[in-house]
Amino acid sequence: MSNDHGTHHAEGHGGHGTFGSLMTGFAMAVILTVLPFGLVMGDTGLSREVLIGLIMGMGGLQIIVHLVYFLHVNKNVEQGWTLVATIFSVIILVIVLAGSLWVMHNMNQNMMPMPDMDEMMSLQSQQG
Amino acid sequence: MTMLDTPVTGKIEGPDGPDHHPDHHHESPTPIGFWIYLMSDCIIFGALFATYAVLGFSYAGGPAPADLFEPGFVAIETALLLISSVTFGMAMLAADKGRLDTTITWLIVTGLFGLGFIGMEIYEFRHLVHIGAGPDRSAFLSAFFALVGTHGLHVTGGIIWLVTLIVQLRMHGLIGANMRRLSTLSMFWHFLDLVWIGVFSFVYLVRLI
Amino acid sequence: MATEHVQPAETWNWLTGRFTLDWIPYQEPILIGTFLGIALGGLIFLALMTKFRLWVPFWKNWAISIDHKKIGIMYMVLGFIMMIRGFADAIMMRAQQAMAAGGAEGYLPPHHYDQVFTAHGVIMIFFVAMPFVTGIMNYVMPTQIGARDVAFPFLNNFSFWMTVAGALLVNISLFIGEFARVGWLAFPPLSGANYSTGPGMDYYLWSLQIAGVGTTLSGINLIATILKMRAPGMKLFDMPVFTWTALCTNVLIVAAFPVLTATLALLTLDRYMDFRFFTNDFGGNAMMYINLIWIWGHPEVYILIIPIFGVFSEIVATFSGKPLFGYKTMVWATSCIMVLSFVVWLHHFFTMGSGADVNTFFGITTMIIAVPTGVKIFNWLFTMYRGSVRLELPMYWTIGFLVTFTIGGMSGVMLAIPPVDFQLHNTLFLIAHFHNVIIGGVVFGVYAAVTYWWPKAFGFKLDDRWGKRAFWGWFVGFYVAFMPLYALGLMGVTRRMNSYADTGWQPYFIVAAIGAVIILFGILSTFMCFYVSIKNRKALACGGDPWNARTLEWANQSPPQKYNFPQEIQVTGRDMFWKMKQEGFKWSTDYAPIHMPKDTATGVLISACAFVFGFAMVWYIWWLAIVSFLAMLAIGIGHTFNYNRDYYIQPDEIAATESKGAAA
Amino acid sequence: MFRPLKLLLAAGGALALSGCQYHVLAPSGWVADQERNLLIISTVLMLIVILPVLFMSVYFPLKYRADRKDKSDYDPEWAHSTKLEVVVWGVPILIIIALGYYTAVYTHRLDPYRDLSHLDAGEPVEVQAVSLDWKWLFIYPELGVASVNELAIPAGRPVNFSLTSSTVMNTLSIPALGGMVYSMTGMETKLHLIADEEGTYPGRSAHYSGPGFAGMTFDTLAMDEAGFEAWVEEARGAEPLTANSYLELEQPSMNVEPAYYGEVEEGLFDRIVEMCVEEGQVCMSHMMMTDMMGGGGLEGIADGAAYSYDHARSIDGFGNLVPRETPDYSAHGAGHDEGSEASHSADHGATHEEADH
Repeated sequence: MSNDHGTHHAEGHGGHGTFGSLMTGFAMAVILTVLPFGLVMGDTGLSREVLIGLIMGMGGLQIIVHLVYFLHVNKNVEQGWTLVATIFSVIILVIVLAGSLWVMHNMNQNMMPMPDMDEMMSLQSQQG
Repeated sequence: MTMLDTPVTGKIEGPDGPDHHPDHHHESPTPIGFWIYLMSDCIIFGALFATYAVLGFSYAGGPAPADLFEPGFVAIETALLLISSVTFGMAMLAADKGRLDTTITWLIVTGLFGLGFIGMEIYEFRHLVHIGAGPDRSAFLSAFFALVGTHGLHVTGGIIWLVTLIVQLRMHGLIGANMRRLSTLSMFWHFLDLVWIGVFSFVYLVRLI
Repeated sequence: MATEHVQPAETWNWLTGRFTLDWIPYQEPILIGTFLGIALGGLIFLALMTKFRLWVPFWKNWAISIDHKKIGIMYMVLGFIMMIRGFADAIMMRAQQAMAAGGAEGYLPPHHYDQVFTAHGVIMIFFVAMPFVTGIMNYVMPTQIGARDVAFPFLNNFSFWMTVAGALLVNISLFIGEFARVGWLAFPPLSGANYSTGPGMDYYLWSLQIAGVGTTLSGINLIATILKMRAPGMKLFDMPVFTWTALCTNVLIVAAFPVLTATLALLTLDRYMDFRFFTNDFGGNAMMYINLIWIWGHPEVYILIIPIFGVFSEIVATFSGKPLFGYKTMVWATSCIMVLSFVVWLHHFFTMGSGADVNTFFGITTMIIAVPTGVKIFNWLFTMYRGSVRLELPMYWTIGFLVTFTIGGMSGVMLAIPPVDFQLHNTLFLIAHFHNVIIGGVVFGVYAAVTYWWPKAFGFKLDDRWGKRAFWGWFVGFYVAFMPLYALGLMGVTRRMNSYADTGWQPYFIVAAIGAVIILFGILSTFMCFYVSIKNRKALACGGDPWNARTLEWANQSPPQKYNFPQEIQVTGRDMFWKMKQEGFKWSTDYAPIHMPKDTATGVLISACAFVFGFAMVWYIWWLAIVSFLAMLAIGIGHTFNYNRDYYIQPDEIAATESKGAAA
Repeated sequence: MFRPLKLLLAAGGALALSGCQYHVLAPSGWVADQERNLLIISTVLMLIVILPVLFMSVYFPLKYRADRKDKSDYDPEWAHSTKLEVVVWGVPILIIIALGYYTAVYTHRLDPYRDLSHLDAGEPVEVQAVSLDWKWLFIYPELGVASVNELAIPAGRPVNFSLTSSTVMNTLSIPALGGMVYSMTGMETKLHLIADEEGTYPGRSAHYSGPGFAGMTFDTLAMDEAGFEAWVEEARGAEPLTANSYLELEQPSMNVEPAYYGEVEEGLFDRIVEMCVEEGQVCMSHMMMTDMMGGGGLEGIADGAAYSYDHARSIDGFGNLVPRETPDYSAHGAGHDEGSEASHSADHGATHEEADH
C-alpha cells in the first residue's frame, strides 16, 4: 500500500487544473459575486424584474464558472460521464423546480382564499 | 442523508485500493461514483429550493426577508466560502506537485475559512431564533432554516472530513489513496460553494430587492 | 366503541424518553400470539444456530461479506421474510373486509386496521419489492458485465444492512409501540404532529430514512459499476438488456430517492421541531408534500418495474433460443420510460384541485409512457415468434406476466384519463390496478428471476412440481383476489375502510379473501419448492449453463467462485456468452493473481448504530440518539483509517478452486 | 358519432345493473354519465391493441414450442424487422393520439371547477360542504339551513359545491353523480354535479382521514322540488348553526347520525375556509394580504398565536376522547387586554381595522 509509485495524477480525473485556471475562475467568480451584491446594496433604479433576471442570470453563470474552473467538468473527464450526469441532474432539477412551481401555483390559484384585490390596492396606495 | 453519508461515501475505496494491480484494466470508480453522489445531493437541495420557492412568501403575518436579512452579512459569508474554495484549489495544486506540508497548510487555511462561515451562520440562526423568528414562526422561515441549515450541515461534515484527511495525510503522506480522497473532498467542497451560489442569489438577494 | 383499549398517554422522562410499559401491547391477543410465535421461532432458530455452530460462519461468510453475490442473496432472503409479514397484513385486511359488513365490526378496530394497511403498503414497497429488485441487480448485473464485484463492495454491504435496519425498525413497532396509521405515503396534515400523535408515524419516518440511505448508496454503487467495471471491450450497446435496465433503474433511484429523503426530512422537522412546512397554519401547505412525494413516488414504481423488464428480456431470449427482438428499441424504450417517469407525477392527484390544463398535460404524458411499454411487450412477443420456446418454469411466469401486466397496463391508462380518474381515484379499482401491475409485473418478475438464476446461485435447479404449484397459486389467486376489487371499484367502493354498511359488497370481498388464500397457497408452495429443491439438490444439480443461455453470467461455474471469473473476458459483441459457445470457448489454465477486496464489519456496525439511533429518535430518547449518532460517525471515520483493504488470490489457489469446482 | 358504442353501453349497463350497484357504470347524473362514456371509449380504443397482445402472449409460446413437430420455421438469428418496428411503435402511438384527443376534450368539459350552466337545467343550488372529524357538514347558504351527514338536493338542478375541511384532507365522493374532489383545510375547492333522476345515492369521504373514516358516509337525497322544499322547511325548525355550535360540532366524533341546523351564521363557511372561526384567529385572506404586502415585519413576530390553528386531535385510534392540554402560546394567546383587541380586529374582516399597522 505504502509503496507509492508516484502516480499522483493518474486516476483519470483529468487533473486539477493549473494555478492560472484557478485564478481565472476566482476572478470571474468574484466579479459575478460582487455585481449582484452591488445591485442589491446599491441604488440602481432598475426595475424589480430586471434585477431578478440579472441576479439569477449571474448566479447561473457563476455556477457554470465553478463547474468549469473549480470542478473541471468537461467532456474529456471520465469519458464524459460527469458531464452527462451533470446535464441529467440539471434536467431533473428543472423538472422538479419548474414543475412544482407550476403545479403549486395552479392549485393555489384554484383553492387559496384570495384576499380582496381592490381593498388591497387601496391599502397599498394609502401606505404610499 | 446529509451528515451521515458524507464522511462515509467520501472515503470508500474501490476494490482496487492500491494504484496498481496486475489483472485490472479499470480506472478507479471513485471519482465518478462520488460525482453521482453529489448529483443526488444536488437533487436534495433541488427539493429544498423548490420548497423555498413555493413557501417562501408565506410569512404568516411575520417577518419577511427584508426584515431579517443583511446583504452585507451574506456578502462576507459568501466571500469566506469562495476564498475557501480557492485555497482548496491551492491545496490541490500543491498536492499535485507532491508538496505535503504546503498542501496541509492550505487545507488548514481552507478549514479555518469554513469554520468562519459556519460561525457566521450559527450566529445568524441564533439571532433569528432569539428575536422569535425561528422556524416555527412561518412556512417561509421553516423553508429558510431547512435549506440554509442543510447547506450548513454539509459544510460542517466537510470540515470534519477535512480534519480527518489532514490527520491521514500526516500519517501516510500523499499516497494514491490519499490523493483520491483529497480530490474527492475537493469536489465536495467546491460543490458546497456551488450550492451556496444558489443560496445567496435565490434565498437572499432576489428577496431583498 | 372499543373502550377497553386506550392509547397510552404522552409522558416523557430523560432515560426512556416517551416509552412506558403501556406501549407494549400485551392486551392484544393477535399481537401477543404473533409475538410468541416469532419469539418461539426465533429461539428455536437461535438454538439451532448455536447447536450447529453457525454463528461464526454466518458472521464471517455472510454478515461482513462484501461479495456482491452473497449480498444479492441476502437481499432476496430479506425480501422473502418481509413478504411473509406484508402478506400476513394483506390476509388480515381481506379477512376484516370479508367480515365487517352491514354494521358488523369485524375483528380489527380502526386503530389496528389502519396500522395494518399502512404497514402492508410500506413493507411491500420498501422492504419487499425494493430488496427483491436490488438483490437481483446485485447478484446478476456485475456477472453480466464480466466484473469481479461492484464498484464499491464495502458500500454495498453497508447499503444492505441499512435496509435491514429500516426493516427491523418497522417490525419492532409491532411489539413496542405501534406503527403509523396514515396510509403508505403518509399525507399531511394527517401525518403531522397534531393529527398523528404517538410513535407510529415516527417509526415510519425513521425506518424509511434509514433504508433510504441504503437504497440511494446502492444506486450510486451500481451506476458506477456499470460505467467503470465492464469487462474490457464491452461497449454500452454490447451490454445485456438486464444491465441496461439496471442502469436506468439506478439512475432513477439516484435521481428520485433524494426527493423522498428531503420530503420525509421536512415532515420530520414538522413533527419534531415545530417547523411549518405541511401544517394547516402558519402558511404551511400540505399540497407541497403531496407534490414532492409523488415526484419521488412515480419514478419509484418504474424503479420497481424496469429491472423486471430486463429480467423478462433475458428469459424470453434464452428460452426462445433467439436473440431479443429489437434490442436497440428495447434500450431506447427503457430510456424513454426513465425520463418520462419524471413528468407524470401529478396523475396521482388529479382530484386535488388542479385545473383542466394541468390535468390534461399530466394525463397525456402518462399515456405517452404506455407507448414504449407497449413496444417492449411486442418485442417479447416477437422474440418468441419463430423461436424454439421451452416452457420451463421461468417461462410460465413470463407468460403469466405478459397476460396480467397487459391488463394492468390497460386499467392504468384508464386511470390516467383525468375525468375517469375523478370517478375511480381512491376506489378499489385503483387498488386492483396497482396490484395488477405490481403482482403481475414485479412479483411475477421476481419469481421468474429466482427460478431463472437460482441454478446459477446454488448449482441446482428448482423443483418443477412445486414451482408450478407456486405459479398457479399466485396466478389464479391474483385473479380471484383482485377482479372483485375491480368490480367493487366500479361500484364506487373506497379503499381503506375497516367496515362498511352495504351488504351488497360483501360477496365480492369474500371472493377476494378466497383469492388471498389461494395466493397463500402459492407462497407456501414457494417455500416448499425451496425446501424440496434443497433436499434433492444432488438430483437437481446442473452445470454452469443449465438453460443454454446467452449472457456472460452463465460463463462461469454454478455457483460462481468469489472472484466470479478465473480470467478476464475480452468482449467483442452482444450476447457474448452465446458467441463464445459457438466459438468453442474454454477457460485457460494460465491464471494471473486476482485482486480482491477484504471483508469488513464496518457496514454491519454502522447499520446497527443507525437502528439504535432510529429507535432512540422514535421514542425521544435523546441521550441514546446522540450516543448512537456519534458512534456511527466514529465507526465511519475509523473505517477510513484502514488502508489495508485488499488482497490477491494467487494463481495456484485459483487453479485449486477451479478444478475443485469442475469436479463437484 | 358512436352509435355502436351507445348500444354496447346499453347492453353492458343492463347486464351489470340488475341491482344498480355499479354506480360508475350506470350513473344517475350527467357528469358521471360523461365520465362513464369516456371510460368505455378508452377501453374500446385500448382493446384494439390489448386483445391481439393477449392472444399472441398465449398463442406464440404454444405455437413455437421447442418440442413441436415441424421446426422448419425456427429462425435462431431473426431479431430485427424494420417493418414490424414501425407497426410496433406506430399503432400504440396512433391509439395514444386518439386517447389524448378525448382526454383533452373531456378533461376540459368535465373540469370540476366548471359550472353546469351549459346544461340549461335551471337554477343551481349552492352547497358548502365541510369535512369534519368524522362527518360531513353541508351548508345551504341561500336557504340558510345546514345538515350533517345528509345531503338533500333537487333532482334535475345543478349543484355547486364549495368544499373545505376542518382538520385533514377528505374527498367528497358521490359515485352515482360523478367524480370526486378533495376537501382541504385552508383551501376551497369546487365541484359541480347534477342528479338527473330522483333517488338516494350513497356518498362518503373517499380519502382516508383517521380512525372515524369508515363511518364518514351520507345519503344524497335527490328529490323533486316539493320534496326538497319540505326537507328545507323541516331543517329550518332545528337549532341554529353559529360559530360556537360549529366549534362544538367540529370536535371528533364517529358514525354520526344525520342532524340539521335551522339557521346558519352569516359568513360561517368563509371563516371555516379561512381557519378563523375561533375568536382571536387571523383569517387567511387577511394573512395573505399582509404577506403579499411584505409580511408583518418584526413587530409581526409576536402575533404568532393568532395564526396558530392546528391542535392535537382529542381522540385516539380507538375512538376514546383524550384530554389534552392545549399548546401553550402563553406569550400572547392569554388574551386579556391586548389579546382581545387583536382578536376583534382579526375576526371579522379584519382588514380596515388593522390597516394602520
